[in-house]
Amino acid sequence: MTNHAIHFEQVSKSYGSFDVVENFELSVQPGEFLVLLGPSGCGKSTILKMVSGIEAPSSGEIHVNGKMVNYTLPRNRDVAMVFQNYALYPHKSVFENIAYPLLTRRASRPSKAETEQRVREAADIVEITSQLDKYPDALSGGQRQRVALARAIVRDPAVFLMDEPLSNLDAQLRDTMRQQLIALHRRLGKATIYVTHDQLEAMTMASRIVVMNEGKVQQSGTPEEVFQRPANLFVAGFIGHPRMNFLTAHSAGGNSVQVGKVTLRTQADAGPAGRPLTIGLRPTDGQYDRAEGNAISGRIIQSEFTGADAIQTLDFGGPSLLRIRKQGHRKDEIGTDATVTFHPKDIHLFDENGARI
Amino acid sequence: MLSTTEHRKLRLKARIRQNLTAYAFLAPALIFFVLFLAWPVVALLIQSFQTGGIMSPAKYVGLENWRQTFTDPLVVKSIRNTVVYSLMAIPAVFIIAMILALSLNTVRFGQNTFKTIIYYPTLQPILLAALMFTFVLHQDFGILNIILRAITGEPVNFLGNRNLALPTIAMVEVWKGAGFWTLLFLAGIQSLPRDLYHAAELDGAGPGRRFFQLTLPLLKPTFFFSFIFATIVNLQIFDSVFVLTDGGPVNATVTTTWYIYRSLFTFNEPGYGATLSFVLVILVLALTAVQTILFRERR
Amino acid sequence: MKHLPFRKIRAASRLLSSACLCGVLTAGTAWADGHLSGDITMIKGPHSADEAKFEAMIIDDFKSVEPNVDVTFTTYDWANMNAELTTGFASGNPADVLYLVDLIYPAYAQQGALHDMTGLVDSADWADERAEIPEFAWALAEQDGGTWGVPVLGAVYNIYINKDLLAEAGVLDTWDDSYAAMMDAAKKTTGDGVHGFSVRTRTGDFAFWDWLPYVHNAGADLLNDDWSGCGLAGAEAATQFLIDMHAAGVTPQIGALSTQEQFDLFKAGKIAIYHGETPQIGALIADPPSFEWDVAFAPPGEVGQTVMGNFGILSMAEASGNKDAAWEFIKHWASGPQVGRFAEQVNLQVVRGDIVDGMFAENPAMQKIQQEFVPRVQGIQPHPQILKILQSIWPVAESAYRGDLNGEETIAQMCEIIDGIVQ
Amino acid sequence: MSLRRSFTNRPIASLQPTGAMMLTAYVVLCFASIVSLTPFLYILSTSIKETNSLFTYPPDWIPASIYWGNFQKLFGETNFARWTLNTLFIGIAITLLKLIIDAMAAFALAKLEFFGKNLISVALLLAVAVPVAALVVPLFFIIRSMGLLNSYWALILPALTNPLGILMLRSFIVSLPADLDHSARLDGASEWQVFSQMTLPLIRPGLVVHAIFTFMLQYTSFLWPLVAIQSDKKQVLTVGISSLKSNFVVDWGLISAASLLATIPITLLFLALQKYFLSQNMSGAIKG
Repeated sequence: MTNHAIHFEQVSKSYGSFDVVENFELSVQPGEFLVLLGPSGCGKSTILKMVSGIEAPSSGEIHVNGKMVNYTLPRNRDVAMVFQNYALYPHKSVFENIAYPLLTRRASRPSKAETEQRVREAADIVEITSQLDKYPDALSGGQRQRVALARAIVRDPAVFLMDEPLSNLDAQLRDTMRQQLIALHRRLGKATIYVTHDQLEAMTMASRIVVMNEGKVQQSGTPEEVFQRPANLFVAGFIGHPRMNFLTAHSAGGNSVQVGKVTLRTQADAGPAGRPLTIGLRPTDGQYDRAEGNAISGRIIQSEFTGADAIQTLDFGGPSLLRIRKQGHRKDEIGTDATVTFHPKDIHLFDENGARI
Repeated sequence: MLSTTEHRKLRLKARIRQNLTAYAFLAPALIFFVLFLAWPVVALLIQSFQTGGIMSPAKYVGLENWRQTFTDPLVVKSIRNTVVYSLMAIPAVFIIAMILALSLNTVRFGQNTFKTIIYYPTLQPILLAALMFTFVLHQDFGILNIILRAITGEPVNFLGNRNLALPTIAMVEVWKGAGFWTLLFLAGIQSLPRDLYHAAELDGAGPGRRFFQLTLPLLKPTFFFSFIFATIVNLQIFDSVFVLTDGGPVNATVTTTWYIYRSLFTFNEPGYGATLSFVLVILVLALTAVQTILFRERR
Repeated sequence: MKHLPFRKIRAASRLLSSACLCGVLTAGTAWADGHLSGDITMIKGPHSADEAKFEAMIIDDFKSVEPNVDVTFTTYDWANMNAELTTGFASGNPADVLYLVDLIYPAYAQQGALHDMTGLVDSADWADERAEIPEFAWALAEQDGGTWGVPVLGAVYNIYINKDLLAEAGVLDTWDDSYAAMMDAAKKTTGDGVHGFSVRTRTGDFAFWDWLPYVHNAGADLLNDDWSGCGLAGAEAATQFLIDMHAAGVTPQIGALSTQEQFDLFKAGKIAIYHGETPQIGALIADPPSFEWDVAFAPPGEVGQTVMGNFGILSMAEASGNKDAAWEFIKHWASGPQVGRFAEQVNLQVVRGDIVDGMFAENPAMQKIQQEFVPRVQGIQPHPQILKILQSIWPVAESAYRGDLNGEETIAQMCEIIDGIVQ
Repeated sequence: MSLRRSFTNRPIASLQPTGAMMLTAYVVLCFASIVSLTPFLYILSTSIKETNSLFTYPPDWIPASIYWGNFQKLFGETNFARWTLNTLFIGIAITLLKLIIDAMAAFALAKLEFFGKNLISVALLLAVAVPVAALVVPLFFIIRSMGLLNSYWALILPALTNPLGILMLRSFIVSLPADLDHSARLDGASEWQVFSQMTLPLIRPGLVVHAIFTFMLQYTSFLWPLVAIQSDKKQVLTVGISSLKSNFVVDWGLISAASLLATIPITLLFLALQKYFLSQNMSGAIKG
């Protein structure tokens, strides 16, 4: 336990009878970049707040660097947090903002020169040195985010907490910042919990993703694991774009399932024949021009152009429509018939309770 | 993991620390609050069962003061006058302040100058306001009567007429108070979201409709605060009555606070004054509560 | 008020102080040997805007007798005198010497706030001085078997007449023969912006002072002889007369003008018969109006012809920590030269008999008031609740003046209120 | 997130007023200005006249020459200068003390969790409705038992109580983004630092409103100083000026001069702070 940067032990948080977080168990290793991913209201921000001390857990223990911090004041927890809205101090200059964490403790207050040096270092890292004399409201969104990062960096904390730090930025800036954050993490090597609802951020940045829903951990694993082997319907639906197709089906015995009139071969064992199942098919896994595999034929009833690809909607007479990504786009395909094939390993099976088979 | 008991102990410690911090911040305000507000209210209640107490020792008289309160016609009259006064002064000052706020909001140049001039009377102690109105209301030299005489030929007896004295007091208070409410309403208007107005204008809503369908409903929180605050302040009307009419003529301007003052200091009856004070506290609390409920329901 | 006749007073003062000195030498009493010390405070309502200046003169003179006593002078606001005095007493640290009018001192005496000065004023070494103050004045300061102060000043509520207006109407010599004659004179002088008659009507202006002489002239008073109930019976006709005056349209708009505003109107020559008070004489002398004026009092009633006046006494707080010095200062203040000079400065009446003759030599109106009016004065009944009585009944009169009630109804309603208070 | 911007004067809400609307508005405002200022012209005119009476017939609106005697008398023979200093001293003392006391309490109510929070909030709300005039007598006894009558403390201490200020500041503090103080706490700030370094600077407009309001309330108060202060040297302006009226002959010139001068300090204060004052909305005080 002492090796973990952050360790959660049966942590729960409830407001009255409403459970926001239930029995949360997790260990974050030093240097790890852990992403908490989930829709809003899933409890991921609450977890950050409990680590930082803004909220107290209802039960369970939180350890930072091997020390139980449940009852420690936020100022003594040695964690730095970057907020979604940056939480810059509007009445202080950029320099004063970054310097603030160094000056709050009289006992450990560095000298003026040292303060200056450390602020400049932190500002250098996030490339904001030229803005030190400005006030926050004179900065752009991206610059503000950098200031917030610098303020977190400057005090050299054991743990970084980031609460949707990029969600207020426009798409382009978000791309840049994402890369810079990865670089920054690599450089500092500090354990980080990063909270987001954006799967792209999670997939690109995380060394480990913890997917949460309704206060519970749905799956924990590397980006590849959660994408390729989603543990349940929620994770499968939440991760991947376009969203996975879910079709009601039943087992046809052994490694085959029956969806409407179509029978598909699967890698996993579907169980005894007749067992009700849900199968998941990623739109990106469908192949148009291959003869082999599980073929599904139907009529193209819609085609949405997205740039390089098109998302086509296929009516194959099954329980629901099927959306498939297709490279290239031709308007006149609407109304024509098409056949799509799926490799058996790309057919995800979920049991009645939504758990992966 | 620590045991539940240990957790409970630690949690209690954290709670105590949290409460100590909060109460350290609250302490100065609480001390003054208890000493100079809560305790005096309790003392009022005690005094209402006593007589004497200022120069001679207090004596317990049971319900005598309360009995007297409910049989004293002047008490009824003072409450009536106070309420009637508020019913005149509050709507008048609100309507005037709203017109002024809308006007200030319309003009482009000189806004600050007008604001300052309109606010100026609010800064004056009512004693000085009353002194000025001695001039303004004078039957021969007062500007009001100079104008009225030019129109009707007869000066108006503002403070001597039983039916006009209370409205005249209200007029002085409106003169003094309009600036305050104007600025309050103006601040309210200016903090309304601009987009809504653009949208309304695109929808073809004229200034009148924009005012009644957007401005007024959006200012509801401001009005709520204003009504409560105005009620509390106006039900305590004292200074202008004291200076301008001293309750006359024929008790037409006797207000509750004026009567409290008279009982305490002119008649040396602190017990009776305390009883009346308590009646006033209850009256103000009741009216404020009614207003709060009405506003909450409509919201 | 520019040229006050100080010369005579100074002469008298010199005479008197040498007399005092004789007294000291012969009697060897303790009160003037200059051995007193400490601080005392005096509080008084201002009779002039220059009050502080006039008091400083009195205190300076006292300093030469008692160099070790420091006197601080403060004022109370007449309109708030009860609030200020009450809280002063309640604070436990009131002024040592208080100038109190007969309207309010009885309430303080009754509550034990004032020192019973019977022993002091009866002391043998002050007997001569005591004798200069007439018995009627002492009676006003006595209550419940105690003496609550030394009577020093009186304020007479007299009438001012505009002789030009009355002469023009041909009633200058007859207007005060009777109530009917006054009514006639008022009617004849009214017109063209001129009002024949005015009395105060507002409670805040102490309007009852102008009503009470008519009550007294009818042989009535607020309380009956043993103060056990209302004594206003008999004042119905007199009250009806004042109601009629207002109904006759000879007065300014009722309640429109304060004391000062009515006086302004009189000074402008727009009131013929005006009920006022003597300190206004100063303003008439300093800034003479364009007409001949004189002082007067109300015509005779059924029983007599009185003048209203109220009196101020110098009292001592029971809580005073320096009663010796306070008593010394009261004696100084009440002495002929001091009180005489002050009365001249502010146009008030003195109650001492010995200085009356020499006073107001260059102020014939005041002289007339001092010599002819003061003997006719019938003051207030110093009942502890007298102020409450007056302020409680006055709205009834206000209502009557506006034509709501006749004289009988007015007196009946007033009596009901008075009985409710004193019984 | 731009707190700074939201505190400055926003553009006017109603759109491009027509010429007729503009004209009406100017007419209304000019009329209101005349109504506001006319009474002051009376005391201005009276204060520079040598007169014992309020009115001379015929009226003399603008005197031929300015008479300074009233002002000379005011400073030479009355304690006017002293009253002014007292009023300013007491007003400033109350304002500063009340500002810090109320801000601290408002901070606790807005940002901290503690036992009895709801009870205290409700008590404060109720207390707003208690008429202060009704409490004069009990207050008098309390101040007397503390031995503070006739001292500046008698005026200062009870004035620190009015709970409206706490409620108003609380609404300002509540409207501050919570993440600011979370961030400050994580940055190592103690609660006092959060209060003094984060909250106070950010509610400056609210503090200015509160300061003017408190000062004004003190400046115009009459009944309590009348009761609590006996010594003329310790008296405040309102009561002092009122004491210039003797019941017999009123020196209108003197009183007008005093009244005129008495309006100056508060006007200066208002002008200095009006930038903040005029743009603020106090309506948050109770809705919070």
